[in-house]
Amino acid sequence: MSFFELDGLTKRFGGLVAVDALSMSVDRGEIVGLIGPNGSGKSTVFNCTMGRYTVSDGSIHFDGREITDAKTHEVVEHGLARVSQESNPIDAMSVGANIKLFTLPNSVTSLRGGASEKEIFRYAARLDLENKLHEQPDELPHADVRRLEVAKALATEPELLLLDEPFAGMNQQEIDGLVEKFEELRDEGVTMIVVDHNMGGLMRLVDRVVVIHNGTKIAAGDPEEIAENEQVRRAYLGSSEAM
Amino acid sequence: MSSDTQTGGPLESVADGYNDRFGHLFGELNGPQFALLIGSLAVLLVAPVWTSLLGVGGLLRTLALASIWAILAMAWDIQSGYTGYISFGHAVLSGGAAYTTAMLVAHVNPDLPFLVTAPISVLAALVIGLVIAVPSLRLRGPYFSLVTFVAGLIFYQLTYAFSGYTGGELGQRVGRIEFELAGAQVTTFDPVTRYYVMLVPMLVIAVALLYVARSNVGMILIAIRENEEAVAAAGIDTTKFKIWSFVLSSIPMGVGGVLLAHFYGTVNPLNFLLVDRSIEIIAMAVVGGMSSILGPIGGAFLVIVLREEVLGVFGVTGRWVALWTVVLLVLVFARDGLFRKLWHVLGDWGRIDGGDDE
Amino acid sequence: MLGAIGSFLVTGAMISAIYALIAIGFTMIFGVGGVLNLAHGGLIMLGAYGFLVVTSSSTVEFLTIPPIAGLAVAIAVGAVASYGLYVGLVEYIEDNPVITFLATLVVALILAELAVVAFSSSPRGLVNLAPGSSGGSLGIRVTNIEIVAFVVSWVAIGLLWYYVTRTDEGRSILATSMSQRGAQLTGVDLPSIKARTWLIAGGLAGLAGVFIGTLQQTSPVMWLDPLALAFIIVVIGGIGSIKGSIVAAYLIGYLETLTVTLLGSGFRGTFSLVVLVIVLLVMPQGLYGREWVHE
Amino acid sequence: MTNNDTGIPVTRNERKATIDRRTFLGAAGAGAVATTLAGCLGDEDDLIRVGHIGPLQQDMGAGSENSAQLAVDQLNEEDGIMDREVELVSADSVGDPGEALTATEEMVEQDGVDVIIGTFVTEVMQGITDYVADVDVPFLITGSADPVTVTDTVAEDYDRFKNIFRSGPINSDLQAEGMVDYAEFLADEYGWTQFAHIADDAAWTEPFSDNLPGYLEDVGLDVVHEDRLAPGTDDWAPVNSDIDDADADAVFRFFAHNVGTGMLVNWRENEYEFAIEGIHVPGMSPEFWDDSEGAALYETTSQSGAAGAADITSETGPFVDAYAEEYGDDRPSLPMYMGFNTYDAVFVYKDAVERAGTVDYQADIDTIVDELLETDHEGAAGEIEFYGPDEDYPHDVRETTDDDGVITNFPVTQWQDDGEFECVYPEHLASADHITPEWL
Repeated sequence: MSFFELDGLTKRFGGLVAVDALSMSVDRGEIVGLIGPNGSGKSTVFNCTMGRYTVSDGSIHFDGREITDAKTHEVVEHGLARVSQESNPIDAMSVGANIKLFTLPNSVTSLRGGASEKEIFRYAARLDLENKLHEQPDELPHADVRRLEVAKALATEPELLLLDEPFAGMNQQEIDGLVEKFEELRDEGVTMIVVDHNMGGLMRLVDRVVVIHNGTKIAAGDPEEIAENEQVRRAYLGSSEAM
Repeated sequence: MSSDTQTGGPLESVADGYNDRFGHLFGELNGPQFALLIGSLAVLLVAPVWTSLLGVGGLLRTLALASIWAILAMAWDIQSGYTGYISFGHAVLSGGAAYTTAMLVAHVNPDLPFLVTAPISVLAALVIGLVIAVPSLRLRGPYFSLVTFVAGLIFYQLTYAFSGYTGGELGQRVGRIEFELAGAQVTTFDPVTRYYVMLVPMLVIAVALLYVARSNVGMILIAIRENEEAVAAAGIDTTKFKIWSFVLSSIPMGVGGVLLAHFYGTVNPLNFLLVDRSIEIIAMAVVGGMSSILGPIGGAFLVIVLREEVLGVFGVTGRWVALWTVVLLVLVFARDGLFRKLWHVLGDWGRIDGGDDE
Repeated sequence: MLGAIGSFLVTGAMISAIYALIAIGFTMIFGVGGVLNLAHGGLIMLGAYGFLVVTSSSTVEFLTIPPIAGLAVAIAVGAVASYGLYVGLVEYIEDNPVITFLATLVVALILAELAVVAFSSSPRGLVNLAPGSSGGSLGIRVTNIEIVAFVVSWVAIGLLWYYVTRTDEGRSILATSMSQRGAQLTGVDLPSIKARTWLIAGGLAGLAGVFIGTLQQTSPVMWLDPLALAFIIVVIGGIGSIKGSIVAAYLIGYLETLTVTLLGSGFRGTFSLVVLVIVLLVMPQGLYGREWVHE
Repeated sequence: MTNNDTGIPVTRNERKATIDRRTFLGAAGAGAVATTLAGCLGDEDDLIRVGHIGPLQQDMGAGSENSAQLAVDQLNEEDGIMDREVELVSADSVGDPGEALTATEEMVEQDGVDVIIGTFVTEVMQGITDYVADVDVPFLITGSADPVTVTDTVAEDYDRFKNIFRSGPINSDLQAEGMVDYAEFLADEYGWTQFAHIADDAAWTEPFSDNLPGYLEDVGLDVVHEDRLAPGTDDWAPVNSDIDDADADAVFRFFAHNVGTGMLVNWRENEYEFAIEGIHVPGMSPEFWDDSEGAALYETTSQSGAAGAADITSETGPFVDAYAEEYGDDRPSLPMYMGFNTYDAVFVYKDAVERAGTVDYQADIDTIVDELLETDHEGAAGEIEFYGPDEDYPHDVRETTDDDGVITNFPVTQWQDDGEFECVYPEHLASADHITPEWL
């Protein structure tokens, strides 16, 4: 069994089928791109994985365990973390505290656990936020807020990182910087699934691409193969989105 | 949490001494804030002396009552203020404890000692808290508030429906607190003893709740209020923590309920379960400043002293009109609470950023 | 037996009509603005006292008008107070539902205490709009005032129905309560719709106050039970659904009548509250409403 | 009010000034401090302080407070008590035992009152008895009628509770007996034989629920329906319909916490064929006619003092006139039953301490108690004598009876046409005949 595996994953909202019997697998150490036009069900796959949505049918396995019906915090405890499309830092807390929150033990009796200041500094430094630990999230520029999201996810020490449009709203220079960080992470052995519209940034990063359209998988393969794939082109054109 | 002290002075150095030793446990303070806390503590601890010197012995009763309400307001705060799940039925918890004491005395054995009835009553508050929390925490925002409000109404009506057990509208007697402490007989017939019997638990609970509030647990509860999904994404079981906040709240609510029962000597729906009582608890916390533990203490003393000693110039009913009007004004114009404002003023004064919990 | 069933059906219908009157305004305000107006019971109380002041010779002597005119005064008092509450207070705080919840409840408490100051805590009776009774036939007794309440309630509901389905102004209220964002996109003036809704809701509350004040009593504590009823009915009927409120009012009216018959009057309100909690937890969208719970 | 011309400063607890005594700290500052110190130091300022407690927001308590003030003013116009001036200290129990206890402690400890008079609700009275017994201050109960008032206290532990007396009304065991006399009167008058019995679900009605049905059966009358109602009942249709279904000729209803307005309206509109008798505390208020918009018509209630409608003794008329002159424009415009008893209690206390020659209850409570037991006072509500320590109801006011053994100090009043409050029973006191609705 692969490190991460979706088997016939299906999610229905009332009559609407958002994800339809999707199967895919990811091996340890891989970076896989998950692409598809808007509304194709990419984020729904992440939401099902993270336990935000209940799965209608099919199963999800991670690291040898079934996590299909696990709650969000259980999924995170198993070593999965997600960087959401929308940034949601807690504005009432400093950057440092936001990171610290992600290191706290899930125990009501642990009053003084969590990362030390040194460790928080290290988590922040991985994304060049070490000088902004005392700032409030709403004072940060957009790119830093996105970086904070990644830093928070990393603070849970994940083995598999789900990146949901990590580059949204960034300029090319910022994207390049972030891609470099992800490559460093890969070198450290973190497995990643990346969703993005920006094929440019993604293609450089990923080992493999899975394309979904209307909730079903229409193609999978190397980035180069996918770029050539006629069906993928049609799917994107049909939704009037450029590659 | 930085304490880059630049202003000197003896006050600051005392405050720094405190910060070094306890700051990480209870939050850091600057000089003026430290002075306010220590000053208030001293005033409360020696209240029997100055009230008697000033010839205002009656004030001691008001301060004892305020201490009990401070317990209730803090207990509400650790649950509602911190998690943002605003309970409008918290009087059910204190009322449940008070009624447990009353029913034990009335229907089991009138001679049950305080040291037996009190723990059972606190336990009852905890059970009621969990019974309310587990189903209702599925709802959010005003819907959660609505369910807790309705829970309050149900308990209120049940005291009438089962008047054979509860004494109905007029309630039941519980009498005074009498127990032995280190060989000495403690009884609340004496006003000074009664004051300390109410004050000491309040201080102990304040320290305990401050300690929890400034810990990981407090941080997680506040994070739940701000963004529950982010907390779940951090691998933290928010349901567990929300229920835990009810546990943290129910126990002091139970203590407050038992003390209030013995303070009044009688437990009845009017003083314990009427919706007004839940709203009073909230009003104290909001007037003082929610999610700060210290704010609700200030709010409780302010509201009780206003109600018992000052607003009476408007008459027995008029004082309530005046009190609720004050609360309404604070709600509209100073949502964050008066004592939080004061705290920030003191903070700016000492030009140190510290002490605040948020 | 036939008499008992007939009596149950008639008693239930009478009380349910008043319950519908209590709940509709509450549900409209929640539907349009997302505000749980806990001062709703206070407005009902204002209506009753308003009626008392203008119709009774024992309050303001030179001001004694016929009860039917008093009914109009009660509606006006409720409507104006409700409108004033919105533009004077709620409009500034409605962004925070919890503060609004608390503030409107505090307003209700202030109104109740003011009623004690102005009228003492002793309950008052109201001049009867329609003295006498009809009945005895089939062993069912109904007082005329109950029949009037029943008819007036349905007339009010009919007028409201006409307003929200047949007039442009009214339709914008209905549209807003179905989807605030949708209505905004179509360019309606949200603040004025909200203010108008509060006005109508207050008028209905004032009207309900007269009937409750006559059939039960007019007292400073009369705000709480109707408020609890409004909650129950609105939750069961579904938020924002006028139809749901009417159906739920009849469900609760009959349920209470049955409870009183079987368990005694002490359990009248309690049982309904328990039903409310169950509905809220099991079927939070109610009968006809939109979803309550966030995901 | 009145005491300006007696040379005594207006007391801070006057209702009109709306300065409640519990608020003086905030309101009066230094003046209050002085007063309080004086209170602590005892009676060195030579004033005798009469403490009064009752639900001042209700007509019952307000009438009682006014009556106490009237008695104190009248004493000061003469020689006061033991030639010392008298001051009234009045506290609001808010009808709540907890508040009452707080207020009582304050009256005793801060204000240094020499006697406490009042308490309307039994539970309030019970809430303060332990404390009152501990400090030995004479306590004259003037409102609550439950026999437990004395049977649970003075009769249980005489030595501890000996300072507790009830100067009126007669206790509800005796009231239940009086009610049977009245039922027989109705049976004679109208031929009624079937009675219904409904009561507040509260402690004070238990003597009636326990005894009255049995007593009625004993004299050959039928009890066809019995029920207890939760306080705050507001749906009266089923209540009346049940009474009617049982074919009762009259219902004895005992309401203090429930307000019978809704019942009366429903009864009148449906023209139910039974009469409404018994005890209805809200209906004793002179304002009830207006409060109920005339729905009060035909209902009766028993009450001490007969609301001043009958000259029970030679004291009744002058008291009612003096009250009307002083407080006739206030609410309540007549002293309610508690007012009669409170007014009498002030004089009972005065007579006793003057005979004892002391008001110092800490030292001389036994002497004061002995003299209170000797009381034989013609009061506004009737002749006042107390049961002795060894009798069934120690320290309770005795019932008075006529030659046939019928209890006379528990008269019945009825609301009649145009809001006239008439005494209709016992016959020798009656100001008007008992009437029944025209539809009966």
